[in-house]
Formats: sequence, C-alpha cells, structure tokens
Amino acid sequence: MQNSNKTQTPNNKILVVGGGLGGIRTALDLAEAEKDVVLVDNDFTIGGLMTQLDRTFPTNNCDLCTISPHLSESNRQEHIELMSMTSVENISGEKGNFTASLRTAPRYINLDKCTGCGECYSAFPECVRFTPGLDHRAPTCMRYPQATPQAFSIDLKKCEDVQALVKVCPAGAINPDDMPINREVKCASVVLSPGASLFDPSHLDYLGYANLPDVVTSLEFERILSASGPTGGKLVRPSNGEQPKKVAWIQCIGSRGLQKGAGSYCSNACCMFALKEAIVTKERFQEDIETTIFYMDMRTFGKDYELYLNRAKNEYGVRFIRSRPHSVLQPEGETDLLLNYTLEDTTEPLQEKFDMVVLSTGFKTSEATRELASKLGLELNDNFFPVTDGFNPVVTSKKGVYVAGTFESPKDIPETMVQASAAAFMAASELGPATETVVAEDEDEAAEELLERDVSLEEPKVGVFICDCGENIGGLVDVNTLVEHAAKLPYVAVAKAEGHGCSRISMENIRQTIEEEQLNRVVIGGCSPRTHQAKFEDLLQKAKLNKYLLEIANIRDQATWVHPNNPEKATEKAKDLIQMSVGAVVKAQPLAEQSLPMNKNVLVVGGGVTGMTAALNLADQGFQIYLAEKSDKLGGMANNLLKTLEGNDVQAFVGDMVDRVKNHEKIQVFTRAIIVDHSGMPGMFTTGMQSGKQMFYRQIEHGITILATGALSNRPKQYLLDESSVVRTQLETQRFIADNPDQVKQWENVVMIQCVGSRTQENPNCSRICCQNAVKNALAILDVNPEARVFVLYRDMRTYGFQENYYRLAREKGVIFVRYTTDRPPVVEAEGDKVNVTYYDSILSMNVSVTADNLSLSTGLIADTDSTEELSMIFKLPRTADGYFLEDHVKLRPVDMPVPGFFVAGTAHSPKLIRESITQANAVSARAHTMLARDEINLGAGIAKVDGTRCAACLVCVRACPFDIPFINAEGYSEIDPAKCHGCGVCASECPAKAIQLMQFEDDRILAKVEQLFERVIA
Amino acid sequence: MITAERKPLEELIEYIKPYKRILLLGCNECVTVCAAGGRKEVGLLASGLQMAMLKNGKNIEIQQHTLERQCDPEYVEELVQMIDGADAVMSMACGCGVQQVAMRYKDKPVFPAVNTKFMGASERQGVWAERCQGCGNCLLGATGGICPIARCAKQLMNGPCGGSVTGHCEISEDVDCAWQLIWDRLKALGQTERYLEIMPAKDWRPAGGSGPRKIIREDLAE
Amino acid sequence: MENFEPVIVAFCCHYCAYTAADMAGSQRLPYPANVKIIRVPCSGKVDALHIVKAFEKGADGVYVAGCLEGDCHFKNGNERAARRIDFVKKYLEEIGIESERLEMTTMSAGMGHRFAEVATQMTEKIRALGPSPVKAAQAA
Amino acid sequence: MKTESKLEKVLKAGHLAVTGECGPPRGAKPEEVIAKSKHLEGIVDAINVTDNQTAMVRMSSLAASVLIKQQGLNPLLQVTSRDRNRLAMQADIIGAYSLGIDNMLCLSGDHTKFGDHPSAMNVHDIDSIQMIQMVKDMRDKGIFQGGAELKGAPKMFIGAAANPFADPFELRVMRLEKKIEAGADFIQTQCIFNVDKFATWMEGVCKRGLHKRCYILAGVTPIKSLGAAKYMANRVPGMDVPKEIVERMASVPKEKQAEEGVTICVETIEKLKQIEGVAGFHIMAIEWEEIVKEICERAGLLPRPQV
Repeated sequence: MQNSNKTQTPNNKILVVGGGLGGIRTALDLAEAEKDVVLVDNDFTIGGLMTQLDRTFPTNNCDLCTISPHLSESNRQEHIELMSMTSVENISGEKGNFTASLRTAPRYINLDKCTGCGECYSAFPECVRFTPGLDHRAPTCMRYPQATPQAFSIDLKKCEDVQALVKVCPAGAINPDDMPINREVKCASVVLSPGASLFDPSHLDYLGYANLPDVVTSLEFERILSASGPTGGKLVRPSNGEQPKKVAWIQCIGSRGLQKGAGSYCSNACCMFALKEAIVTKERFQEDIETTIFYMDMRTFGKDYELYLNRAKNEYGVRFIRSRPHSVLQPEGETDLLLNYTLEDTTEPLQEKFDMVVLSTGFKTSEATRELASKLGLELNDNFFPVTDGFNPVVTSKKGVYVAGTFESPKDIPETMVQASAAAFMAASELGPATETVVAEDEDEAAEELLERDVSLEEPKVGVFICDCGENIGGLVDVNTLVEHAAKLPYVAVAKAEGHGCSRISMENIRQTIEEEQLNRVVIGGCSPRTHQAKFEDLLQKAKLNKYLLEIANIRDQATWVHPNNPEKATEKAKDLIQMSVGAVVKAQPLAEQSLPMNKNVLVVGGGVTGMTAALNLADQGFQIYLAEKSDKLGGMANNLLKTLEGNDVQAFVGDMVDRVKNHEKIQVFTRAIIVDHSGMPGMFTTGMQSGKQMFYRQIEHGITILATGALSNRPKQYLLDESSVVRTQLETQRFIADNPDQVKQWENVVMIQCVGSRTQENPNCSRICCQNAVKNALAILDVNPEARVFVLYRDMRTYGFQENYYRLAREKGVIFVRYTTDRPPVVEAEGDKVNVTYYDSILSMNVSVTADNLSLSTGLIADTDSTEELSMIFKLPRTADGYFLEDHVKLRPVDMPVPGFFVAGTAHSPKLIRESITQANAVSARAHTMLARDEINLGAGIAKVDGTRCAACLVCVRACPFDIPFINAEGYSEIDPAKCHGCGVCASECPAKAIQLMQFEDDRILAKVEQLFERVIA
Repeated sequence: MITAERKPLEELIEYIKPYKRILLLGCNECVTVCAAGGRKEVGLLASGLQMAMLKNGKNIEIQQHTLERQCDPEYVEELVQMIDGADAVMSMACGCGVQQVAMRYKDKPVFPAVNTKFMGASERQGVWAERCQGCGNCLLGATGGICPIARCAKQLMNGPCGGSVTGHCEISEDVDCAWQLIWDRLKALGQTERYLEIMPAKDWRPAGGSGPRKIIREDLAE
Repeated sequence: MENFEPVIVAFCCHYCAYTAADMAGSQRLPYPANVKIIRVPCSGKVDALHIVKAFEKGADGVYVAGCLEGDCHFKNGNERAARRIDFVKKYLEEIGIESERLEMTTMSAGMGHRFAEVATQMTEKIRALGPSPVKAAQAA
Repeated sequence: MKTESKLEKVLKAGHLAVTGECGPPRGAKPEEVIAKSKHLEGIVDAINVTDNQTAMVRMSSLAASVLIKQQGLNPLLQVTSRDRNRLAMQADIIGAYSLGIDNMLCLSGDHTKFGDHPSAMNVHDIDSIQMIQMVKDMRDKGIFQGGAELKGAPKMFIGAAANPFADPFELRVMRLEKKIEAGADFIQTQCIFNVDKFATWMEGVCKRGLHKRCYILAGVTPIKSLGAAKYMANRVPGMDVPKEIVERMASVPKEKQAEEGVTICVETIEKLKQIEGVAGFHIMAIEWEEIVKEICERAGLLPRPQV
C-alpha cells in the first residue's frame, strides 16, 4: 500500500465543466476510479436540465427520484471537488498540463451554515435566486427539493434592505460582503459537458409563443406537469388556470433548419420527449383530454423506443398528424388557439382548435459554451457544435479535451450517460495506467468506523421518518396521519414528516434527530429500498449508527403509486407497511460487513469493434484481458463496412485495431470461443469456455465481464432478395458501388426501400442505422453516376443529429424521397434482369412504377438471439423481448447490467452505428474501471450465520446451498464462510434446527412484519 | 440415526382435545436431522395445531421447547420448570424420548407426535432409507457390508428369491434387491465363493427375541 | 361477509418479484391494496414456518413470488420454494385451510404488469374463498 | 432311496417324472380339492398343494394334502417360511408325515404385500434354504432344528424351487447348488417359456454336476389366453415370457388362444426333453387342471410308469 498523496500531483486532476447529468456521471466514474476531479458548474446547484423534467421516457419514471441518489453520491465522493456558481474564464496549456482559470461568483450565502430552510426566500422572494431560468411565468421555490448544494443564492442587486435580509436567516448564513473568487486549477485533461440551451422561439411570430400564454415550449410544459413545478404538478392552462382539453405538440421547432435561427440538424430527443409528455398527459386525464402531435418524421430510433411510439398510438390514443402547422393564432375574443396546417396529400388548408400548444424546441449551443470552446481552441462545426473524431465522438480537435452530452451533439439522456462515461475513460486514460492508487483515507475511515455507537445494550429507540416525496406520497395520503399512527407504536421515540426524505435538508434533519434523541433504530417511510437503501444507510453511518439498524417502508411504490384512486386504502396500507417496518427494525442488530479481494482480469465476450475497443482500453490500463470471439476472426460486422456516412475509412480503422489487439501483451484472444459455464460473484467470476478448432476447454478467472456480442444483419425474404441479382441489402450495395463503379455508371434508376424487416410485427423496433445507410449509399451512387435517379421509399426518415445534413444534401442532389405506409407497401416484380418497383405516391395520389437497375433494401439489424439467449442463461442476465441484452437502468445506467460486474456495449445492447458502439465501449471501460480500481469487493453483511449450539450437524445446509459454501467444521457444527456466502438464505429456511439466520432477514424480523401486519388488521 | 415422521394432524388433535395448555417438545438429535421433530418442525406443528384447534372452536396455549436429546434423563430434567404450566405434553422425539418424558413426569399425559420408523441412513437431501434392524448380531461381515435382514423384504439370508428382477425387489421397483447389492459387492470384493456358505437359521434372541434388550457397561454403570 | 377484504401476504424476492412490484409502482399499475409485500433476498428464503405463521396470525392468503424458472439469482432458490409451497399446501389441507390460499408464482424484474395481475387475481381468488377459516374461527 | 415317496421312485427309476398342481380353495370346500385332484389322477406322479399361494388365505396346504391323500393320490406339501416360524413348521411336517404325506417343497413364499392381508407380518424366521436344512436334519439326523432328538423322523422327499430367470442370473446356478447342498432332493423350476435361457442355466447346472445330485423338474404352464400371457410377461416378478410367445398368442383368434397355449406348452416340453439334466416336468395349470391330461398325452408323457 502506498500513499496516494505521492502519486496525486496537482497535474493529475481532471476538470469537468458542467454539472448536469453527464458531468455528474463523468465525475462519479472518475472518482470511483480513484481520480481527482474538479466539477464546475455555473449554476447554483448541479443537476442540469434533467432536474427540470417531470418524468423521463421510456420508463415514465420521476426523475427526481432517480437522479437524487446520484447527486448526493456525487457530493459525497471525496475525490470530487464541487464548485457551483463557477465559470471557466480561460484554459491554457496542453494535454497533460492545462491551467484553468475559474471564477466563482458570490452566493452571499455561507454554504457551511445554510440549512436550506427557505426563510430568506419567504421573506424576500425577490432577492433570492430560485428560477429554473427558462420561463417568464413559472417561479418555483427551489429548483428541485433534493438540490445539491442544498442552499439558496442571493441576488444582491435586487435587494433593497440588505440588513433585514441578513437578519432573517436563522442560521446566520447570509453574507452580503461575499466576494467573487478567482482560482487557478491545474489539470491533466478536461471534459466539457456544459450541455446545450434550448431554442428560443420568441422571434417566430407565427407560432405566437411571445404573446400567447397557452403556447409553451416542451420544457415549460414539463415544468407544469412536474410536482416541483410552478403549479405543483397540476396541468393547467397558463392563461386561465383551467385544465386543458386539447393539447397539440408541434415538432421540429428550432431543428432541421426549418425556422429562422434553427439548427440544420435534428435535435434527436424531441420526438420521444413529445411522446412522453403526451402519454403522461393522457395518463393523468384519460378520456378527458385529447393529445395531438404534429410531426414530420417520428424519430423513435432508440432502444425499444418504437414500442413506446406504438404504445402512445395504440394504448393511449395519442393522435398523430404528419404536418408542419404554419401558424398558431388566437382569434379575437376567443380563448382557444387556432392551428393552421395542411396535409401532405391535399392542398386544402385545415384549421383546428386547441387550448394549449406545445412547441417541441430543439437543442442549440449557448453563447457561453461557444465562447468557452473558442478559448480552448476547439474547432466548431457550422452549427457551433465541436468537431469530433470520426470514430470517437468524445474526442475533440484539441488533445486532452473531451466532450460529452448535448454539447457534443443533440441527444437524449441514455446517450449522454454513455458519452459521459466514455469521456471519463478517455480523460482518465491520459493519466496513464492505474497504479496502486490507494486511498489515503484508510486511517480516517477506520477512525470513523470506530465512532459507531454501541447500541447493543440499549432498549430499541426507533425514529420513524415519513417522506411525502412531493405529490408522490403526500398527494394521495396525509403524511401527518401516518406520523401520528407511527408515533403510537411501541419503541417509537420520534415520528416525523420529512418532506423529501432524500433531500439534503431532510437527510440532515434526520441525522440531527438521530443524534439528539439518541435513536438507535430508524424507519424511513418512503420509496423503494432498492434505490434508496444505500443512501439512508450512509445517513445512519453519518449519525454514528450501524447502517443495518434501518428499515424502509416502501409506501410510495407499494401504496400511493398503485392505489391512486383510493386514498383511504392507500393510507391504511401505508400504516400497515410502516408498522411492519417498525416491528422489524426493533429486531434489527448491528452487523459487520465482509469484503474480498477483487480479481482484476476482464473477460470481453465478442471481438468486434466494440469488444476490441473495450479490450484495448482496459489492457492499456494494465489489466489482463481475455477476449472471446465466437467466429474465427476478429472485427465482427465492421469487416463488412467500408466507409461511414461522414466518409471515414472503416477498413483501415478495423485493420489497425485488430493488429493492436493481436499484439497487445495484456490481451489474450480466443477465437471460435463459446462460453459454456460460469460461476462466482462480481469481482471473482470463473467462466469456462471452449475455443479453437479442437474446442479446447479452459476456465478463466475474472472480476469483470463485458458483453459485446453484437447483432446480426437481418435478411428477410422479401422484395425478391436472394431471388433477383439486382436486389441487394444496403451493405451489399455499398460493396457493389466500391467494386463495380463501371456498372453503377450504367444505372438509370435505383430504388431503396427502408424498414425492410424492421418496425414490423416480428421485429417491432427500428434498426436505427438504415436511414443514414440509405443516404450514404444514395450519395455514393450519385458520386459515381450523377445521372442516376435514386428513389428512397421510406416510412419515417430517421436521420437524427447531424445526419440530417446529409439527408438534406441528398435531397439537394436530387435523390427522391417518397413516403410509404405499411398498408400500401411497395410491390417488387422481376422484369428481365431488372426489377419493377411500384409504390403509391400520396402526393400524386397514384401508383408509380420504376424499373430499377438496382434495388437496395435497408434490412437493418436483428439481435443475435441464439447467442444472447445462451449467454443470458449462463450469466443469468435479462434480455429485451427482441433478444438484446437489457441493461440495469435504461436511462441512468445504460451500459451496466443488473448483475454487478457485467457490462454491455455495442449492438448487443441495441442497433447502433460504429461510432456509437465505440462510445459505448469507452463508456463500459470507464464503468469497468470503477470496479477495477478497487482492491476489495464489499460483500455487505447479508450473510447466513450459524448458531453452533443449536446446530445438529444434519448437513441440510451443506446440501441445500446453491453455492456449496457451508461445511461441518472440526467442532462438529456447520460453518458458513462469510466471504463466500451469497446471502440467499436457502440454508436458513431449510435448517431443521433453526440454527441458521440470514442477517438482515432474520426469522424474528420477518415474523415481526407478519405479526405487526395482523396486529393492525385484527385490532 | 433413528428416523421418524410426523403423525397426521388429525390424530394429534384427538390426543390433545381434552387439554388447554400443551407443552410441545422437540429433540435436537435424530428427529432434527430427519426433519421430523427439530425446532423447526416444533414451530410448524405448534402453529398447525393452534389453527386446527381454533377451527375446532378451541383456543389452546402451546409452549415450544426443544431438548438437546430427549432420551437422556438429564436433558428431560430441564422440563421441570415448564411442566407445571402444561396440561399435557406432546413430544416430537422418537419413542425413546416420549417414554423418557413419560417416565419422568408421571402425572402428565404424554403423547407422541411422530411415528418412529426405523434406523436409517440418508440417501440424499430429504430421503432416508432403512439400513439396520438392530438384530443384535451383525452379519454384515458375511454379506459384503449390506444387510439382508434390514434390506431384503423376506429377510432371506441365503440369496435372492425368484422375484429379484434387474436389481429390484419384487415388492417395488423403488426397492433395491438386497441380494443383488450383496452379490455385486461380493463380486467387487472378489469373494463370490462366500455366497456358497449356507448361513444357518438365525438366533433371534439378540434381536429382541428374548424380551427387551439392555446394554450394561459395567465399568461405566453406576 | 359482504364487505370482506382479504389480507394477503406476498413474500417477494428482491431480484425479480420485488423489483416487478416497484415496476408496477413506477408504471402506476393499480392492484388491490389487500396485498402486502414482505421482501426477501430469494424466494428460497421463505421458510415454511413464515407461511404457516402468516396464516396463524390471520392471513387470508399468502403467495411467494420468485424469479422465472431458470432465472433465479441464486441458481435454484425458486425451485426449492416451489417444492416447499407444495409441501406447505398439503399441511394447510391437514390443518383445514384450503390449499388454494397459498400459491407460488414467478415473474421477471421487468414484469410490473404481471405483478399487478397476480396481485389482482390472488385477491379475487381469496375474496371468492372468503375469510380464512382460522380467522373466521378467531372471530367466532 | 431316502424315502418311500413314489415320486422319488419314478425319478430313481430314470423316468421323466410329472408333477401337477392343485390350489386349495378359499373356504371350507373339500369337494373342490377333491374335484381338482381327480383331474390329475393317473396323469401325474405327485400333486403340489400350494401354501397360501400369492399370499392369499386358503385352506391350509396340510389339510388339502390330506384330502388328496385320502383320494389315494400323491400330494406334495408346499410350505412357505412366510407364515410360520420354525416351531410351527416342524410341527406341521411331523403331522403331515404322520398322515402319509412324504413329499414336500420348501419355499420362502410371495410377500404379503401381494396378497389379501398386506398388513400381515412376514414371519421369515428362517429362509427356504434353512428350511431344507431343517427338514433334512429331521429326516436324516433325527433332530429338531433346535438340536433336540426327534422320535420318529419324518422321511420327506425334499423339494425346492428354482427360478432360472430371476436376477442376478449368474447367481442362479450357485443358488441351486446351495439348495442342493442344504439337502434338496428335487427341484421344481419356475415356468419356462424362454427355453434358450433355461438351457443356458442348465448348462451351468450340468457343468457343476448338480443334475447328478438332484432331480430337476422343468416347470411349464399352458397359457389360457393372450391376457394371461401379457399378465405373466409384465406383472409376475421373476417370470420370463419372451415377446414371441405373446405375439404368437396374439396372432390367433380369441377362441383359439387356449388351444394355442396348450400347443406352446407341448412344444416347450418337447424342447426341454432335449436338454441334459431335465428329469421331469412340473405342469402348473392353475385353475385349469383338466388340461394337464391333454398336455401329457400330446407330450407323450402318458401313461405314467408304475413303480
């Protein structure tokens, strides 16, 4: 062990600019990999855009609940220095040796003293900053209740009586003499994730945004829906406070070059965003509201997003109109809004009344970030987004500077999270291989542990803290009723309502209460222990209590959320759940945790570009990699790709990568490798595989598993594919164009059909890659043969992000894009050595026939279900309905599998482009690194313990244990190695002598729940 | 090990019907190992009796206690403290344990909760099979270590009857033919000639033929 | 027993069924409030004693929800649980409690719908069966 | 000659002996015993009288044997070790001999599980080999099993059963040897349908010279119907009915099946005659005693020699 202070010179810090979700993820990944981070954000709390959302697609979860643990996670990491209200004035120097000049604006509030009580704001609302900064109408007290740092900020300019303001603060935290602080930070690399702004439609008179209060942006609509928003989550029309009956969304505002000042790109996330808002709106009001989305192309190309679109259509009855309304008006004396639009098959002007119109505004970079970029010398594209590497989008034109999130290009949360992790990895790799950077805090930690209060001899003294979780709980049940009930229960010393229990202020309150009242057991009435147990366990530790003296009553997920129409029953059930938890916590005992050494080898399954990238990344960091490839050579699907849409040479790239992998001393490649068995636990897996021509069996010990098994090219038997020689997949077309330019020059007509075998009954999802493929090949054909007529028959063109520019270019070059619908698909017939394609042209309202020299089918990708099924059985991992691996959390943990130590990247996750796959590979590297940086795996305390005096040495546990852990020791009774126990409790439940207890789930604790439940029921 | 199996609940209810306070005893030896009368089974039975009696319109009190070994008087002595609180005792120990309690607490009705079955070995988790009948004159030495007394349905001592088919006993597919096993063992040991020795008619006196048996170790006995 | 509201205890394994219950929550899928969840690490942890005790204390129904077959986080805890449930069902019959009051069910973590469905079905079934004979006897 | 038994005399004289079988009735109906035995008069050299056959309670084999003896016929008393301990058995043997019965067959008997008193205890104080030994000692040494002297030794011609078809097959010759060693004078085998397998067994028997130390009567049974064939093939432990026999029974119409069964039986006897060591036949025509005559006729076993 070596003191980290020696290796941590000032120059191995990483500066992360932007404290949004991406910045937080980057900082966390770096910190967990034992890298020091300075996280700066110019806002007064971190969290970024996501904290303003009500729910997120496609899970429709409440964001606050999912993000808040991350935020406090961020706050507690000792490797992260968080600087809020701080801007980057300048960054000079080169990779490995940057100097950043930072300026922190005065908050006029001493963060150490402020408790976030809100007295200042209620007395002087005008001079306390709170605005979400997006809105001319919607003030809210604090941006969101779990804010980090949990404090207000004073706008001194607006304050008339400074002295009165100072006095109003009970904590004495207001300091009007606060000064800006300038500081220089040395850092080795920089990650920019300042996010993007949203397009401001104020100047677009015809949309009425500037003067019609019921025309709002999608983010404003989100705020109105949000429980922490200005209306407390009530959806009302800003003009009159009444519930709207008809809401329309207009897509592509500020995107696809459609309006003045709009970006030329597609903003990527707005379609899903609008769908989500429409669904949530429908969920709230059911039949009582109509929702309509006006769109050009529905771009639901993400993982399972197409299913979301189908749900919106089929289950929620959201109405879709393919049209771009040209104006929103409010006729004199009326309250309704009048939308004027036309449909594509008629020229007839149509009008429809709505009472709210939502503008789906796109992303754009802000002035400030552009300025920052220019200071750093970053090259920007025409749309003022950074120019990035063709194969690695987080790499900028400036060495040592990485970008992630919406500043890189418009994108949704999962992709932001992926890039954030990827950027973290790239930035960390600057610092070289992970040396023995061992925590300097060892002693401190040990000292802290000693501080745990010994409560073993005390009578139980329970504190019950009940969250309202905003509207989530408080909206349905009266928290005070629950508190009153809890207060009467045996051993309960304190019962309190705690608002958002997981907010910093509540956490602090709870901690204080525990200490002041000398509580020795805690019950939280709130949300799921699955998400929040760790957070409250930490809290107990801070309060010097053993963290296992805790029970969480899940009164949100199990009561208020699922009994929304019956507050009475929800209340009674919440009481039950709380009482059960109190009964159980009384039986809780302090427990000690177990740990084991971490195996630092990595198994990468899949030797395509994704797998190789991850392998090289981690091998370069000094970890031993075993790379298992099913086929007989490396490279995967990329072996068939020639160029990317942007023109990068894939073959050269892959060839170089294969060479590096083969020659890397830390990578052992197995080809023709099949995984056959697997055992162990995160950090110490053993996997058996057969490889080579001889199917030689060997076992590998590893701590991490990365799944990069890829997907398959789809090849449905449609449109004469494999029957006519002129019918090709897009992949084959690409190869044909490259190999046979002379023949291509002879082509008169080329037809391409999109969504062949995708978005169908059998394969309901979008293959994501095909639209840009079609555009790429169309442009390539025109390069060779400018005279060719190219028809692309599509359902929705999904050229997201900057691909939109190529789509436009193709149109400009004369490629004819014609939409078809599934009820009138194109018909293909052989005609001599050509094919005849007949399609219905809705603009012309007639069938059109083209005799094509080449028909290219966009067949997309399908999951390699044979492989994923087998692997999911061996590794015990979930899959999506269509056979891709299913990650732990589709938004916030997109590359982590639910089983710790397993990660997924590339097309095994869902269809994606090579660049996106590489980004995921980099992200996985970062996520894996967070585990690999540890020397030990914490096994928790949930293990089985044997009471030797009761044990009859009957061997039941020895035989029942799924992992063969128990044995009869020399003393003649069963012994269970705490380091090996997986904590399933099977032995405990089968022991005939009742000599085994599973810690945290002891019999008396479970029975206490049963007893308490019926005590209430029967009483 | 002695094996046992819980009696049907119905039978047990009949036993305890006249009583209100029951002391339900387990034993942490054989019956624990064969999952018939350990702490856990005591808990299950207590709960089951309670409910069944309740259904019969009667609320009974059941006190649960598991002795280390119910066939030893010292352990049985532990019950002194709780016996007065009970109108009747029900024991999940083997017959030895039940009798030990009955002998010690002469004025308390004692009922068996299990049927004591046999001396068995465990074949695998949850499966016990008879291996010994305690005949008092072990002949395993002559039969390749497999007992024809305990394991042959007809206790044949000189070879298999005509009902032995593919290793099974004629009484059931699930019962191995002991003589097939013996023969296989003798072959494996290279002692097939031993089979030809005629085993004379057995002296059943050590097996209980001359009344209840007793072992006395003079050096230990007080 | 016009307004009979059964009380049902659901022992849910942490990795699948409990997660599915959370999923039902986040998807706002309503199910009867009669079902009360007790979290266990694995359905194989649910002791026969816990089930019997639940009935003794007054449960009208109990079910154990584990992972789908072959998906147990602990290899085969769910299969053990299923066998145990069969065993306890027989015991319940001996006691005089309808064995349908106890069920084993499986679901994956993502099956919020199934969780709500099972909870609803179980509640309906128990409602139709009426109060547990034990509870009825207690009341009498 | 060890005994006065007519059966022994026939065998000793080198004739192929024939025995038949008579199952006592389940009730006090002496006339049934008499009627059954009459069918066998002049056809067989001795009539086996079964002892609670298939563990079903019947008239005692001793009593039925006496009834048969009263008809001037030759009963062969079957005794199982299942129902009696050694005291009861010895008492019965002395009694039987006193009533003129001089043939007996020592058996362990079917398990009570198969009978009508499945809850009865299986006695098995001694096994069949020990019983043979006991009877032999009574006869030759004049002592009881317990060692005490016996006044008036029962001169029983001692028989034992052998099943050449049961497992373990390789043990079957040795088991026979053990019975002979214990004192068996003759052997009646299980019904033979699988002649090849029987021949293999006999080869082993002859190899060890056992056929010279005791008489082996090959057991045969006429199959009455296809159902009976199937039942014996599938349900009777230790019975080996080859597939071809069942198929052959199935190949003829129902009304001709009995005839076919007799034909098979006769053919079997003819084949068995060719096998070295076969000293006679034990024809088990249970509840079909009247057919024995036809079988014997067709098999050329009649008339019975007078000895």
